[in-house]
Amino acid sequence: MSFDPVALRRDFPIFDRTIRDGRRLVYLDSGATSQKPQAVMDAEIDFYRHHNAAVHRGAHQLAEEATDIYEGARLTVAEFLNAEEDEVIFTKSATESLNLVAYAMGNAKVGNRFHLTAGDGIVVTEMEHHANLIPWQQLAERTGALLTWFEVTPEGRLDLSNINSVINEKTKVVALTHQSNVLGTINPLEAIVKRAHEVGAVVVLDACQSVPHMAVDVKALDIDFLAFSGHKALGPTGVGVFWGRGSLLEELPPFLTGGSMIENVTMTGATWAPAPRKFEAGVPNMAQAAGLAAALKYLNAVGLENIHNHEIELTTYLLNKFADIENLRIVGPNNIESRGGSISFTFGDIHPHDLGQFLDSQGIAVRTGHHCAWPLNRKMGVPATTRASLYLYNTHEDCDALVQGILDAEKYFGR
Amino acid sequence: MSFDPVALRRDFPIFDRTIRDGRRLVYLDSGATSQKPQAVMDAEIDFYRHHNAAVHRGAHQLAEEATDIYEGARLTVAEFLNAEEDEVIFTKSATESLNLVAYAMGNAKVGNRFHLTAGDGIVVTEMEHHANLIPWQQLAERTGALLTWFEVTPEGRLDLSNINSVINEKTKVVALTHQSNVLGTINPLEAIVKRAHEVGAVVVLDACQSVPHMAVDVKALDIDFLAFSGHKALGPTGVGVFWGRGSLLEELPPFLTGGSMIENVTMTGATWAPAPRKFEAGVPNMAQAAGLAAALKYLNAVGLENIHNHEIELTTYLLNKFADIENLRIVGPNNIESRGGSISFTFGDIHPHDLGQFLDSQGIAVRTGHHCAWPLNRKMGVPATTRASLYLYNTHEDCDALVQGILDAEKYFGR
Amino acid sequence: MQLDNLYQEVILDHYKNPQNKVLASDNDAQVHHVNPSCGDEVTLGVKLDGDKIASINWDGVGCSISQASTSIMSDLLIGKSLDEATAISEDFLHLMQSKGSEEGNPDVLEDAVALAGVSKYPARIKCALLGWMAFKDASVQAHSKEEK
Amino acid sequence: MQLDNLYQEVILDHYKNPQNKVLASDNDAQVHHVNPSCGDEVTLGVKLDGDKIASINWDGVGCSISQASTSIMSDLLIGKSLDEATAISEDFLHLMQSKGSEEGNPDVLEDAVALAGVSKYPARIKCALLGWMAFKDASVQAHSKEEK
Ligand SMILES: Cc1ncc(COP(=O)(O)O)c(C=O)c1O
Ligand SMILES: Cc1ncc(COP(=O)(O)O)c(C=O)c1O
Repeated sequence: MSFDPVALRRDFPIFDRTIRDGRRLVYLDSGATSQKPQAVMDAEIDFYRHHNAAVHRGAHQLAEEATDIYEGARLTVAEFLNAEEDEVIFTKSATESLNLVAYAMGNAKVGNRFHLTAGDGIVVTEMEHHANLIPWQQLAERTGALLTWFEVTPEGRLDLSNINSVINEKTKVVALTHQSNVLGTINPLEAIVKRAHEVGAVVVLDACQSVPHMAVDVKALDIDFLAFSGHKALGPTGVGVFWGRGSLLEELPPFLTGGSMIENVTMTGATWAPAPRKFEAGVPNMAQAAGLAAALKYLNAVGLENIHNHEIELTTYLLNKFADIENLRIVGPNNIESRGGSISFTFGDIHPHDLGQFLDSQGIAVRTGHHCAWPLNRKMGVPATTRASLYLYNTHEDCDALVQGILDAEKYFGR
Repeated sequence: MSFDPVALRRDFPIFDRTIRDGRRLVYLDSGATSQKPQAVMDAEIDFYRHHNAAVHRGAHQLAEEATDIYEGARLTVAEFLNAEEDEVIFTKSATESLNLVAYAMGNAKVGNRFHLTAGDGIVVTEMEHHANLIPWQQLAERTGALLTWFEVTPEGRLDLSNINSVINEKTKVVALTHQSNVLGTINPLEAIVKRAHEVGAVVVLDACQSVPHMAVDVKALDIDFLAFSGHKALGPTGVGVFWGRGSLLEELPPFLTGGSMIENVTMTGATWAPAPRKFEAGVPNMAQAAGLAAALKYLNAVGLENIHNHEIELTTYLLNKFADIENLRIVGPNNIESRGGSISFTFGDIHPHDLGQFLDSQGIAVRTGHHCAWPLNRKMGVPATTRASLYLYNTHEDCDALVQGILDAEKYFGR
Repeated sequence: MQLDNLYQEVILDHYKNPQNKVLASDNDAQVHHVNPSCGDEVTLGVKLDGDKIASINWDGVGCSISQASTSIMSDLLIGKSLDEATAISEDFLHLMQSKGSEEGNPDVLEDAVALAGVSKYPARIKCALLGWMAFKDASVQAHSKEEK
Repeated sequence: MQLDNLYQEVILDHYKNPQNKVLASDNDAQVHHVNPSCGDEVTLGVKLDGDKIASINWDGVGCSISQASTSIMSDLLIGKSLDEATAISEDFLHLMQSKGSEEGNPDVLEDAVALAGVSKYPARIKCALLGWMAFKDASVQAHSKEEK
């Protein structure tokens, strides 16, 4: 199958609509959330129309069918990540997944390998999304552990020069993003994972911006925990994934407690079911899990390598065009080496909000602001940026529209 | 409008399907999850097809529309509960809502009114769902607070005879269910709320089984926090509501941390946005919030009083029929006084699993087991029960099918 | 009726007259297992005679499937060697996972083939396995105790 | 073009030549406000002369709307009484919430009516209000200090 984004767009009903006075929708905000193919909506609706019942809880036919669909979705996610079925936990979002692991560690008692005390270390990076920063700040505060971080270079790369002192014998957790949602930088995991495991620390990967865009194999990466959001991967809102190495999930205490995650309950205490149940309290987001499975199947059918190559091609194209625009400063790597299709930039003294508003008037959707990575913005010396983020349905035409929009904005605000 | 469940059923596409060898679907498991009207599916799909974007985060038209829909859904929920808009927080489920308040209290520091220490008291009841029991057990364990409870009488009512000693000067939280998902009992809140407030405790209401079935007015009830699940109220899976009194939400620390819930973030710390944002980290379940709003509008259009009356009528009808079946023991109140349409029972020595399986073969969906209220089951002296739970789309025909099914099961297993 | 595949005569017989359902006091190991999704419980003891299973005895509450399956299992495995018991248990597990595509070998599983129909009812498989899992657990404990 | 409603000439003028954008050192109160969804920041000081606003001075980074709105506000409110300023601020808030249905009273709001177009862009209303909210906060602080 040759890759044809124009043909793919037909699978996404939203592209039938227009923006502001009948303009074509140029959607360059997939880093915030992706659009959804019809197949994903169909999977959610099929669940409600034909199989809706509470999973694991009924001995009737609807409950059996619902359970089959839900557990089938778990298998699809597991295969997508090259993980084991029982290692996949459905959450509501990557934010919940990351809070899950941080809170669960906070619940670990003395003797448990995840128990943290004053003196222990938690390592993050300066390019983390708030979702992979604040939960660790909070965990550090609750346990007395010390939060330290890898710095970011002016080019927008991790500075690993001091890796052996940042990750040291005290380190218990290293949490970092696979791909920066601001800079587009894809982080080199091998050295970090190796060093982390050397000192007995676990590696938590925020894969929000990688899983939708390139093949992620948890076994090959040799990481310990991973989080991503369905809605950025063509899936429904309201569903995320938390993956953990099986042996570690056994020891990790639960986070949310309630129905279906227990082994036994009395008025004074409870014991837990094995993973994944232990981490899925309550009636789960069944229709959304079904929708996410449909999304991952869609991505597989298109081919993650095709998608990745397409994004690399468009990113290269845009980076080249941007290089020719005076006063446009790319915040992040300005070459295609180890970077994905999130391009943040500033443009002269037109504030990103104003630029974004002008682009919107042309039908072009970008994101402006600090992109939930405020410390990174400060480090890069920019209060805010404009970000264009690409996905499988974007075309050269979209890129050209953006470039033209930027040039027109200059005229508009220069008047 | 006269209330006609047969006409209403046409709004629920699942009733077009059949069960096991072409039998009519008799769905008596709404206590676990309700079926969905077409309007709810349409609202979710409309969001994805026409308005999908990350709320609060973009200055483009789709983001504006998505924000309008999402905030509009919040307003719908607020009006439904007679609450203020900023008091409504979207979660993934009641389970998350209840964990939210328990964990958030656990996060309260010295000086905060929610800060708990050894000696403080948390009060629950023996009829709680695991979702409103285990989070409090865990909070008690983390803080050293003492967990105590109201007992349940053999008739399945709360024993409030010792209310003034159970809720005492040490009590900080009273968490209880509005309506038992097993017994059907509707709890008398007035005395409990009055006593709780007298000693300065807050009241957390698990309204999972009441909000879908009768008008719940948080101001009239004078409670402090409330939780319910969308999926039991005709809404989508993957969405729940946490409501809190505005002044209390100001003081309650956040639970999940991450994007969109912050005021300022540095590498070493963060400050929080005001409620509801403070409690909604990450890109929210936007399509599901839209679906929930559609569900509540549907309930309003049918009329909660009509629904409540209909359920009372069917429950009375079933209780009467059940009274005539030998060896059938109702677990819970056997009269209609202060009870809803969840009827749990045992039947001779046919184990609930076997009864449920037989009923399933007749197209009748009930739930069997401990219904996530294991301590209550033990208290009532039954390892498991069969539960029929009614909703607006059930009919006398459904009740008759259940009664016939029970009688036929006796023949089947007696062979 | 389709349901008759599930509730075979043999199953109802064992349910009404469960075998070995009296806990002994001199077991080498005794375990308590529950099915948390429904509350079924079984307490099961094992006594070994060298490598041979001298006794399986149990008590419990639960549905006809869990009770009959435990009863059938105890009848079937008493007198077998631990290795034989393991092989039979694996055969039974395999049958339960067959989604109705297999009938089970009566030479190996004897009465337990009557449980083949359970494999078509995913929610009931755990019921059928409850006693078997308890046996597995108890026999491993009993064996390791003997080795010491 | 529709966008011209948002970016009126007056706004771009104030953006390019912001008024009172030099922080004074002798304010009665000074506050720092941010718009957490985009990172816009304003530091704003107020000096009172009895009941009269003697000075509003500020510094900040942000988009044309937040900068121009703060500049316009400072021009408009300096010299007014606290009560007048409150009334004008309420008028402005009302205009921002009007979803494009109102034009604003130029007798009261003067240059600030140029911001009427913002009310059609919900994501920008917070930009337009940033400076006004900072003023409200600072003036309350300054007033309560004076009362002591
Ligand atoms: C009374 C009660 N509380 C809490 C819950 C938990 O709701 P959910 O599983 O949707 O989170 C339920 C339903 O399972 C319930 O019936
Ligand atoms: C890198 C990264 N991490 C975490 C998140 C949080 O994801 P969500 O908001 O879906 O929970 C996002 C997206 O907002 C992201 O880009």
